[in-house]
Amino acid sequence: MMVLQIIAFTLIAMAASFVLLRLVFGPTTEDRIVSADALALIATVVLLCLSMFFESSLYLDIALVYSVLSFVGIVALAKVIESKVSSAEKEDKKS
Amino acid sequence: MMSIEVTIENILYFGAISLSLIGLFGMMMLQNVFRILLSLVLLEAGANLLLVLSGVRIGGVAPIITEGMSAGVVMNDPVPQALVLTAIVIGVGIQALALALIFRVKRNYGTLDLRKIREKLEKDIAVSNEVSAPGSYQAPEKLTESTGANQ
Amino acid sequence: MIWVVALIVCIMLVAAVMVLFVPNMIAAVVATSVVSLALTAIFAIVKAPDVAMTEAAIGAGLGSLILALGLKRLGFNQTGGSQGEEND
Amino acid sequence: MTKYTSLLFIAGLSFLLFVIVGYLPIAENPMVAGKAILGSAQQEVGSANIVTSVVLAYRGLDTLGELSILFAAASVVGLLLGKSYSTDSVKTQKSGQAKEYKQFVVLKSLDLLFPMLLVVGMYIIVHGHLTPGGGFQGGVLLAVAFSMRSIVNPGSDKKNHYSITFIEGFAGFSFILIGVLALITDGNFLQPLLGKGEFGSLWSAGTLPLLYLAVGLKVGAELAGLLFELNGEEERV
Repeated sequence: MMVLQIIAFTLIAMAASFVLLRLVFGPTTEDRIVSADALALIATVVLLCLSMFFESSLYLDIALVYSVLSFVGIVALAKVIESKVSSAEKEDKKS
Repeated sequence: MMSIEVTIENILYFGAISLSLIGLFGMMMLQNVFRILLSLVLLEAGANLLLVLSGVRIGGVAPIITEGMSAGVVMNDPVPQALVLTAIVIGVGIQALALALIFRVKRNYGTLDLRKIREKLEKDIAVSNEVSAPGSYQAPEKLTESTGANQ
Repeated sequence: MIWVVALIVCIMLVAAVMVLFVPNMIAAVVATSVVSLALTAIFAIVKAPDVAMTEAAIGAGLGSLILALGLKRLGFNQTGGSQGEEND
Repeated sequence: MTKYTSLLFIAGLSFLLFVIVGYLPIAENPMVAGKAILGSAQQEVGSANIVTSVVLAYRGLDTLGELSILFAAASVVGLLLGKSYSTDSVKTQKSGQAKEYKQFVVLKSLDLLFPMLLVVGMYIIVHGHLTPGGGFQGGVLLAVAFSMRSIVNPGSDKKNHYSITFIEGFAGFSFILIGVLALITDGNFLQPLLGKGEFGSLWSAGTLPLLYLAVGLKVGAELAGLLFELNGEEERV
């Protein structure tokens, strides 16, 4: 069990650090939003792993709620980007 | 000289205090109103984390009674958790209220910079009191320039 | 376990510093939601599942939703980013 | 000058906080109230989740105060933003229908997500006294479920504000009504009634599930109204 825990958390840590690099140094806003989405997925996996290693099913509900609501937050942020694009189109038509 | 061990609790306390201080720094030093709201969110989160950490016990489990639980098991303190549960929900109400106030500020003054807002506010007060615009003790030259240009 | 906690605290602090100093405002809101994400994991690690679920629902979901609506309405999405990168 | 004063204040506060935490009994605090609650909650309240019994039974009056604070915040937001919200709803109605074809994928996936959000939200609310969760978290899920479609496509919402107001008032009234019934029959405000039931089953812990249902409906209606208000037209300068 201990070996499994170490392997799982090492893989998760590697994934999280790569995504974090893209979040901090991402040149465009879209990169950052996609990396936040990926981090939300990784956090869901972390919560599921914690539920496995604590041997308690109470933590599964947190992962459920988190995964559902992170989707909603990312959709709202994507709407901001989309209205940015549409307002750019409008200004192009004006000029 | 106190020696500090690196334990999970110490790392978490360090993170909580640093988060609160980062939020406080943002609230005191930044000039954009929206970013001050984001700093307020950080400060709130740090305070909540500090409060939850005060109820953690070594080897404690979650304060939920499950079926196969033995009698002598140690549980975390439920009272700070209930307090923080309340505080987070109130925090989102405060966040929405602050956002509504920021909308009104943007509609009335057209900017989110705190210095420009203060300048325009002082000018408005002076105009409504029918006196000449006052000189600020912080930047007198700049203020008189801007008011002179408008007259 | 201690390295996991250290990594999560690192992510949280990096995102918190990023909230204050990143020039783009949308990225600042994204970083706020990342702070909430790390807090959710920390609350789950210290065995406070109720608080973790509240933070997941309100901090990560509804908070970023409200802040994104605010961004849209305040016009930080305008082209050129001149308004969004107003000095701070 | 102000900047240096602020920096000095932050440095002093950080020093103070770190020193105070260094002297705290970390992870071994005495928990005077917590121990008493942990010892007697199972017999007195009968809820498996002890945080729920603290929130609704031992500190139920505080939860009522919190609900009133949330109500005050929501109504002040409505007061500040109400005008622009009511005028632009007719204007965007047509453009919203035209936009529907553009956002086909997002809207269809939200339609698929809607029943899932409702089921998860009701599950979280109803099982609040057995598993983590409860009225606040489930209420957020319900609010998001009902307001997400109008956030993605601002012209398409029907804006039935009346039913939201009705649900909110009804939930708040029933919360207070349960408390007053307990006051009449048992002598204490918000005392759990109806017997404890079998420990760990869905119908246990007296009136706590009903109270959490009221809290969930009220929080959901308030936050949905808040999201509708905030989702207005862009501020023109």
